[in-house]
Amino acid sequence: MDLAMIADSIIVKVILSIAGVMIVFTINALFATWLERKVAGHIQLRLGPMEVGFHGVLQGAADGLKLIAKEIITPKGVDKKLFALAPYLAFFPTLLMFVVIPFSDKLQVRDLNIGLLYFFSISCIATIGIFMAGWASNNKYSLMGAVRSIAQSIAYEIPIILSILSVVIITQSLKLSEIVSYQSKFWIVLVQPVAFVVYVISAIAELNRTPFDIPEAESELVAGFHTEYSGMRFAVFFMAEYTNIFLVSAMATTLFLGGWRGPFFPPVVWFFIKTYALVFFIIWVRWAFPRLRPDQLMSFCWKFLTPVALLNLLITTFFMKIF
Amino acid sequence: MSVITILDSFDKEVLEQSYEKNGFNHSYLLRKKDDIIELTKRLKEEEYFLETITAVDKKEKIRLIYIFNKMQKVHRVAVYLDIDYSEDVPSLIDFFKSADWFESEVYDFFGVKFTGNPNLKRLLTPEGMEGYPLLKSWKAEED
Amino acid sequence: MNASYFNKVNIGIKTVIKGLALSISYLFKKPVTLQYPHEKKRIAQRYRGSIRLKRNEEGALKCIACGSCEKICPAGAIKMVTVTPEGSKKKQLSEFYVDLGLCIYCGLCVDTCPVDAIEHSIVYEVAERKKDGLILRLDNLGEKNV
Amino acid sequence: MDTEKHVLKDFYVNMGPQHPSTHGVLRIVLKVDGEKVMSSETVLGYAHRGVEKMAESKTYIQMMPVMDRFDYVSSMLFEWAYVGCMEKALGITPPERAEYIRVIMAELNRIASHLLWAGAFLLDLGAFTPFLWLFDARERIMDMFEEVTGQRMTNNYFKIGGVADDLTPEFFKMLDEFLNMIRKRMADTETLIESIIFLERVKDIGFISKEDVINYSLTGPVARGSGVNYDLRKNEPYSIYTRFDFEIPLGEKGDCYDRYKVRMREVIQSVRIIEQAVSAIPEGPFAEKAPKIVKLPEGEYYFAVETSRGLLGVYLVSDGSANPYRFKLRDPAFSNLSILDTMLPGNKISDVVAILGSIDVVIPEIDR
Repeated sequence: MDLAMIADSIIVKVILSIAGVMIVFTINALFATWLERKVAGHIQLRLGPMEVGFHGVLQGAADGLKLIAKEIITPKGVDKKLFALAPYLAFFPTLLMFVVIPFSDKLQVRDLNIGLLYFFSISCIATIGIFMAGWASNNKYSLMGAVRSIAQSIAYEIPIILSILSVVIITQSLKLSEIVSYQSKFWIVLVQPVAFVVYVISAIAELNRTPFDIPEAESELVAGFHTEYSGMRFAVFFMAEYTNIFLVSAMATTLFLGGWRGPFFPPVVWFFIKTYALVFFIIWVRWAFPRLRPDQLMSFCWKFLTPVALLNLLITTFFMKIF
Repeated sequence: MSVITILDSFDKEVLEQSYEKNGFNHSYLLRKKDDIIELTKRLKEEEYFLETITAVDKKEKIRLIYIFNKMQKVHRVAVYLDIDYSEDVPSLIDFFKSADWFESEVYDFFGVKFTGNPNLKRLLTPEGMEGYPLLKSWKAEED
Repeated sequence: MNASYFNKVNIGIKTVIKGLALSISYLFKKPVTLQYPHEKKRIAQRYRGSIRLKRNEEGALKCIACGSCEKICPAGAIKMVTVTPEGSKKKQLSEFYVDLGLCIYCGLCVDTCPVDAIEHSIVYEVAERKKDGLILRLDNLGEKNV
Repeated sequence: MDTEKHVLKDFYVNMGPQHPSTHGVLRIVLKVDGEKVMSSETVLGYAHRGVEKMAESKTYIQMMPVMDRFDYVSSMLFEWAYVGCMEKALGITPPERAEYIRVIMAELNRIASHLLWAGAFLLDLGAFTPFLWLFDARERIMDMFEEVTGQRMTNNYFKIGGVADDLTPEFFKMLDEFLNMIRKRMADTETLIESIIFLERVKDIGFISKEDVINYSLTGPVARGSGVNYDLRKNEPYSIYTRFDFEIPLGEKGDCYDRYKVRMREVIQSVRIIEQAVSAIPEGPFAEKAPKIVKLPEGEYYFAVETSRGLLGVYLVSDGSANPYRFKLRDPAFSNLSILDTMLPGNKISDVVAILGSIDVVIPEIDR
């Protein structure tokens, strides 16, 4: 058996894929948390973490270690099985979502025909984890956070899907590699700016981040669905959040910003530059605005985002039919 | 109608009053405790507001102090009421909602019951506490 | 759909862009914080830190053991033990305790001292691992005020 | 499982005594229907220390540091009320310079208190950044306090007949720097936070009518937010406030936004007072000679000042001894908070923090 055959065998591919995903995931978890704290710090006239590593780059690792070492507390009266399962149910979909992300022309775990559909279906599973956490915690704040989370995620799925549908209508494909290759001449954001804006806003809402962080609104619901979580279980929720930021940014890059395409640098570098620019934007928004009220959040979605996305879809369809 | 003409119609004792000296433009000791209702009504019509209600343990009796004031220009009226330790006093809650908490506080610390106040409760001290701490006869437990 | 809806959208877009622009401008401002254990703030000369007894030029304590500070301390943090040596009418200080765990750093003892024998140092790092360490005695009254 | 028991009838949420946005140990029992508040009950007393009883066994001087510990964010205003009451009883008038120093310090403290309030209020609404921007400004005030009074929060600076110590040249330098940056910082903060999200959150919720201001004895920015022109600095001028040119900002509708705006504008008015006071401050002694052992003549004394939260009255009854016979604090936040229970029903849970925040309470002051 020669080397090419080994590399081609399915087991090696699986192992390599898993390793690759884990590396990206770990580096992102470290870097995104560091970036968040640094951006927050400097916007607020602070420095952010400075102690562990150069300008605190390893702070995330130190915090992770601390959380692993902590005792896992299971409060009295919780539904023990669901309580233990919930963080992982919120976390594993994020790993599965990596499968279809095209990091470059070759670096993609599986180029599914229905890649786009797959990505957004899997992302919905995380909400179940959040609701499970809220329900199992046997805490009123957690439950309210979970209820809010469900309402929010159902509402914001619609503008997201509508905005990516406009892209799909242009590219005529759900396959992510084809969407990227369609953008060899121009980025889709140039013809679909409205869809891009709607996508980014809805994505922030799907991520439960300020100004849409009502499920964990710390000044109202203490910490929402993860009030009762501590130690590693809390860390898992936390990592899921930062992985999700990366994933929605990566998807926005693929759909709107030409994916891994770009001059001079290798494709992977371009992919990460674009993705982290979006991650930076999402972080920046968080530190600029207060939080919406749940009912305002809903009316913003149903009365503004959804109509805009629908209108955009209609116009796109119209133009595609004509030209 | 000035406050003096209002107060003229009540059975009262005039106490020392000087804004420079003790901060009250007028201080009166009412002889009949039910007069406080009528007086409050009249003062409210004159756009006074209830600044606070408090009490002092005078060893033989409790002296209640109602402080009224005007929003436009300072005109502070202190109305005093001498009562026995276990005597009830009519509540002012019909005129000023703020009397609710002020009276609860006096009840909490002095044990004065205000008839007509439905929310009279231990406001600051813990539930189930015995005795009324601001009475001079109350002694703190040694620890 | 009415005018107020579009008006709101208009205000919304404007204010959001304004807010984003302003917050990014602060990203490049100089941070105002200090990295505490490495950098330390200038402490005002009048700062009321841990208590210490003053000494005169000969190095003897200025305290005349009158007990004013003990009496006025609202928190009861000062305790004074005095002895009257034989043949002398004056009381002398034999032991002086300040419990920094009780001290509220109000400065009344310094104000009340008739001979200016007690003062607040500018030492503010008085944390200890054990409660006993917070009790200053005559022999270590100088320790926390280097 | 006993299903009867598990039928959800009334859903109660206990906000506090340990909750991130009740500003201390306040407890609000909310009966909710989904997100909507049906009724609420405020429970006080978690920080009750019995100070009024304690005062009866402390001397007048020993009560001075205790005054700092009611409202720890505007402590010097509380000192002023107490010192003013004793000065009234003893018939002492502080010298000119002391009055000016008091005004400067009190207004700085008012700014510090409002800055802290604004930051915490915005934090309740979920905005973290303006909190720290304002804290930077507040920090400079704290540094000035440290320079002059020796302590950052519990200052114990006001004394009978004046103040504890004179202002230093360093203080004026710091004050200059502060006055240069504060207007810009306030404008920046307002630009940042007055986004559509904030306006939607605070406009048209938590109305207080003018009648309710009288009815609930509301004072301070809460009353002024409803358009009631009541500020002791104008209506009952104590000290030298008549000499300064400043305005009393008033709201129109009496909602949370008006109360927020009133406080933000008050900061600028306080800055104006400080600027005038600094340019007019005379030379001279900073304190009158005061007795070492204070005994008030027999009688009762009442003195009120305008703190950052409203009318603060100190009521002292003296029997001629060295301890107060009765010490009573008429504190603004106590009556301001009493309106909360009538304001909450009908609003959403998220509004609870906005409304409570807009009232501005400091619990140790209410619980005493």
